[in-house]
Amino acid sequence: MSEEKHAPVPYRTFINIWLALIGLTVVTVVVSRFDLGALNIWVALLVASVKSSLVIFFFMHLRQESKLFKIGLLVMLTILAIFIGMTFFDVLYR
Amino acid sequence: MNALANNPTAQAVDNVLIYIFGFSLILLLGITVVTVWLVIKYHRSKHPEPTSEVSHSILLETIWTLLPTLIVLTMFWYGWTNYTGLREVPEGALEVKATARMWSWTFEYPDGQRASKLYVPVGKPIKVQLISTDVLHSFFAPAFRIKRDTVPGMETYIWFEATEPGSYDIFCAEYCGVGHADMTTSIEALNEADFAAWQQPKATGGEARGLAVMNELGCVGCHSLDGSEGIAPSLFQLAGQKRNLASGGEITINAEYLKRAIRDPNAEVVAGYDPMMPAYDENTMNDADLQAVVDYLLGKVQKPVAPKIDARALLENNGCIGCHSNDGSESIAPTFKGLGSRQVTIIRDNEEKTIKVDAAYLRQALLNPNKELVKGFPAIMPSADYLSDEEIDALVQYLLQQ
Amino acid sequence: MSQTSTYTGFWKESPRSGILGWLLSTDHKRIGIMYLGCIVTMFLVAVCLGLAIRLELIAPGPTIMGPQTYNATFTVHGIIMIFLFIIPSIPAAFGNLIMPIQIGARDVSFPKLNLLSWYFYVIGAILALLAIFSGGGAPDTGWTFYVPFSTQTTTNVNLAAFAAFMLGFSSILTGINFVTTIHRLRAEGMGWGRLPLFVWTLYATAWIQVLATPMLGITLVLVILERTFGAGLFDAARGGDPILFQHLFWIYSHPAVYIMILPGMGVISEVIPTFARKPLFGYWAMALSSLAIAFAGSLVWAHHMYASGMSDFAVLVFSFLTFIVAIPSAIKIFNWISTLYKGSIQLAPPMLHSLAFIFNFAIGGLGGLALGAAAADIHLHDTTFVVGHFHYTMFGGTGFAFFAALHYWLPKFTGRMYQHKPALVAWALLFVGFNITYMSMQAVGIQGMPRRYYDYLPEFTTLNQVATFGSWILAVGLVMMFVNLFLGCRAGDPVGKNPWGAATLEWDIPSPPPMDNFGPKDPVVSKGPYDYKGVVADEY
Amino acid sequence: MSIEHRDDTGARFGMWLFLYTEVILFSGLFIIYAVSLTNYPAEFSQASNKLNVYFGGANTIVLLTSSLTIALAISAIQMGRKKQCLQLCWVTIALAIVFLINKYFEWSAEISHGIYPGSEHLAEMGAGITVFFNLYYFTAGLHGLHVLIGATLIAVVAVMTAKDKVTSDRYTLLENSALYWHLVDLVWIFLFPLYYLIL
Repeated sequence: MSEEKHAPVPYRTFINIWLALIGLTVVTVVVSRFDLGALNIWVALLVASVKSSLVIFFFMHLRQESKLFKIGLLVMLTILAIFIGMTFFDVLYR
Repeated sequence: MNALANNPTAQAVDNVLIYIFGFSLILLLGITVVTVWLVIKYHRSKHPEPTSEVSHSILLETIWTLLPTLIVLTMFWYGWTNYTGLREVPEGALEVKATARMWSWTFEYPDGQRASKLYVPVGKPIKVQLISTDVLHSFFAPAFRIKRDTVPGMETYIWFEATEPGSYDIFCAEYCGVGHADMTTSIEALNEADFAAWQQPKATGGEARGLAVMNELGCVGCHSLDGSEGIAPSLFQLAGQKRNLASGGEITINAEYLKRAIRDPNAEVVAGYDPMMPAYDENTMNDADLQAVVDYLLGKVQKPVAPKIDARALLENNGCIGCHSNDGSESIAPTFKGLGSRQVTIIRDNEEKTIKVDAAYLRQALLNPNKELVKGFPAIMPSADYLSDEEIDALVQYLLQQ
Repeated sequence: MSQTSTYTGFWKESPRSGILGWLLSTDHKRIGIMYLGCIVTMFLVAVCLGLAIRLELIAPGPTIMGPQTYNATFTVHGIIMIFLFIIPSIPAAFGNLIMPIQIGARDVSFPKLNLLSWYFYVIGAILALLAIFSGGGAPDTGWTFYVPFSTQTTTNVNLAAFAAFMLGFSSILTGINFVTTIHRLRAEGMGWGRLPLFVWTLYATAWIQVLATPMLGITLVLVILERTFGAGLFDAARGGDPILFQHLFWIYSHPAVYIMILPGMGVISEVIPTFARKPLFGYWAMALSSLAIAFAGSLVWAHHMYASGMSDFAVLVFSFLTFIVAIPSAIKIFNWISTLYKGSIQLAPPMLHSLAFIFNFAIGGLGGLALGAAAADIHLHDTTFVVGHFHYTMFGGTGFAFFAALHYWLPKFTGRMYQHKPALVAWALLFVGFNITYMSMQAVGIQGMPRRYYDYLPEFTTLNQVATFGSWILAVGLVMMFVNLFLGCRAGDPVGKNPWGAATLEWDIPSPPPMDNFGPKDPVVSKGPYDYKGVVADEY
Repeated sequence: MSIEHRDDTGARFGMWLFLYTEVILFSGLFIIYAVSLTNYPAEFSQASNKLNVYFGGANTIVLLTSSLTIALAISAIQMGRKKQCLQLCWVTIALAIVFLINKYFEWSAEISHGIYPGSEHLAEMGAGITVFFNLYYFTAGLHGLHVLIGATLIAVVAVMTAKDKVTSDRYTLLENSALYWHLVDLVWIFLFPLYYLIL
């Protein structure tokens, strides 16, 4: 049983990430003002996914955690995708 | 579960059931026999120490992974292909709209005719469009192995074809509250000629209209017409009666109350009953029908007709009493005594069936007496079809009160 | 009447004495015992309701209760059995008692959270019982809470749904605790390849508890909101979709049946090798098939909905996946049976319950094939066949596994052995009564009797009577079993460390275990869980 | 060895597991959202237009910033800067309060327009729009509840830090509350475009 101690993340890194997040927020608002049809929602989700990855890997220190944490997250996301995706086998073909 | 030979939907389902149950039985027997044999053979009394330390076998495990996989995949495929047969309605099907509500069914035909039983011609595919006005119900006809939920706000369908005449049960299979088990009716499969006759518009007087509406909308599923109390108050002799309300207070039953009780039933509920009756709005029961129902319930239509015909005299004059006694003794025919509250076992389509004696059954017993005989009695009664409609009605009313 | 010693292990050693020593204890064994007490109590309550249902159905028409009471009875029977008995039965009670010891730990990762989870369970239980007697009367929706009926009925659905929500929370906390414990607290030498199968199945179960249960939580909250604010998220008239409720409900509730059955399979995988004195056949196949079942279990929820009005394409996909899930279960059955081959089989009570499990679960599983096939399910769906089927898996499966666990591990935790002869008779009664009851239910379902029917057509009478008759045998068996176990715990002969000659860690420590499980020295594991060489059973 | 021994990694892992359950909890609402969007695309964009992007945008910035400050607070405690850590915690809580006040004004405005679950005005606008707003209220409401819980957690941990119960050597509690707070942020990252930006 190993104890993993994180080295402190420098303030600089966090502030850079924060700037990126603000930038992406502006991007998603601006993009939403153009009518891309059904594409709008996918662009919005894509930007949101990038933002959340930044939060998860940096703010939440996932980058520094062991494999177990990453696999766990992957399992959760897979299950989530299954729950949402497979509901559409019904909804789309009804 | 009636055995229906060569019925398209029943066959499709039965074949899959037999296939899967067959395999299952073989597997279960295999598992059980092997286990019992191993337990006996290697019981500690005979076999004090284990003689093998084999902990796994790739070959064996692969075999018993792949083999079941193949078997179940055939089951899947067979089940799926036969399922598609249940979903694809043949060309030229007769379309009937079924409306489910708590706790009755109404079937509406393309010509606007409505009925509480599903009358269908034999040999013609029927597509039933399913609609619900309140909660989930499910149209389940075991004889045809078909089932589909009715979903509020959505239209679903099933299809079937009756290959021989007869009466087949329809159940509600999706739990829908206190009357769930009472939400039964039947598919009445008629010969083409009978069906054509049934489709003829029937002349209906005021009373019959009120009663017909109540039958169509399934009111009598919960409200009895003979005074027996069920999950809802009986509708027997309502006029002028006083009732306590659940909310306190007392009302006298009159036309206004009855109309309110149909349009907005849960506003003034009779004490002792749950507020669960669905409301019948203008779309389900128009004002004319509402009036007919109320008139019928208050006896306004019935009264001028009833005294004209002396039913008891009719029975005596037509020789009925010769075979049917008035005093409970039974010889060659069932007695009239207590008829209105009796359960009888009848032979319907070569099957025994217990029903409660009601107006519909009595009417048939008078007009077509040997069709559905009470069990244990010979088929010897002549038809009373020479009597007028009014006379038959009077007889039925009279007999129900015995 | 112990003559040999006055040793009482964790029953008496506690920083706090008296009742608070239990209610505030964070010790996994004490919490396990408290769970066990509550669970058995709830089980008996629900059994009584079940007997009442069967008695009502002894004849067509009203017999002992009115239709509204009947509907409430089967609803409460379902809610108690599922949320208060089966889901926590093996994981919360025996998982807490056994799992930490089996992996060589002194407690779970979050002992306080463990106690909190027990309190959530108790609060949930109290709310569920309160729901019966308060508000608009006992809930009458069936345990499935299907909309729109559940949003319209005037009965006490809100409280019942909230109770289920609390119980879900309790289940989640247990799941988080177990996943973390199994990852972090294994003793030295306890590699993944040496985990007893019971731990493997608990691990798989815990993941389902963590990842599926919240879906039930949000669904039930939405039902409550719908009833209080008229939200209309499932109301077709306001743009909602009633079928979507069923998706959300079964997204949890289908995986939940694996929460119920997997730990049971784990128990069987412990008992069978012990009483055959032979390593479990195909260890890795068994371990991995548990994970496979857990994962695949989350792919098949909509097979409860073939007749619901769902799209035909979804029927195709979910039917296919359902048959895939059948395979890991089949592997397990074959492996258990092969473990018997050339073993040295002792038919002690735990073993008999395990063999009954295999038989019952095989019937349940094979019945599941008929329900998974699209065409066959159309006829069988929502009939008493389904009721029979899930009782075969949940009662015949998990229930019998629970009985096996009671007979297997209670001597460890009480230090006393029950009488074997009455245990065998009770087992026989249970097995026979069970099969009579539920086989008749399956048969009458094939004939077309819908489930949740208060009244039925006369042609269904005979089989219903047989089923009711079977339920009486079952009841006698249950009474006999529990009385025998109770007397055994109170005054049975004292047992040593290892009455069965089993090889997992819990049998290496005294019965009952001491408060700190392993004494001052941490255990070091040097052999597999089913390595019986040199293991000798104590006389008792 | 005490029965409750220390396992910081285990504690963090447990917290992650708990966060998974939170994600799944919200995903129930997102499934309904996805299905309803498929059924009523036009109505959803119509309804989305009624929401104020400025309110939503401002709240996004507020939450992202609060996520930054709580992340910085961990770095601070790791480097032993207790005072700075405390300041960052209080800023985070202040931002949480700003978020809630903002939400309060936003909701008040909408409710005064007759848009709230079960309102008649909403029912008149048709099924698709009703579903949108019901979902909006429930999702944002559930999220708001999480903001409240998260802020409380951070406040408790801040007090413990002040009392030196959370130190540069033992700060798992702060880490776990921070993880919870980031989850609140994560949910909003998806909630914002899905409700405010659908056109």
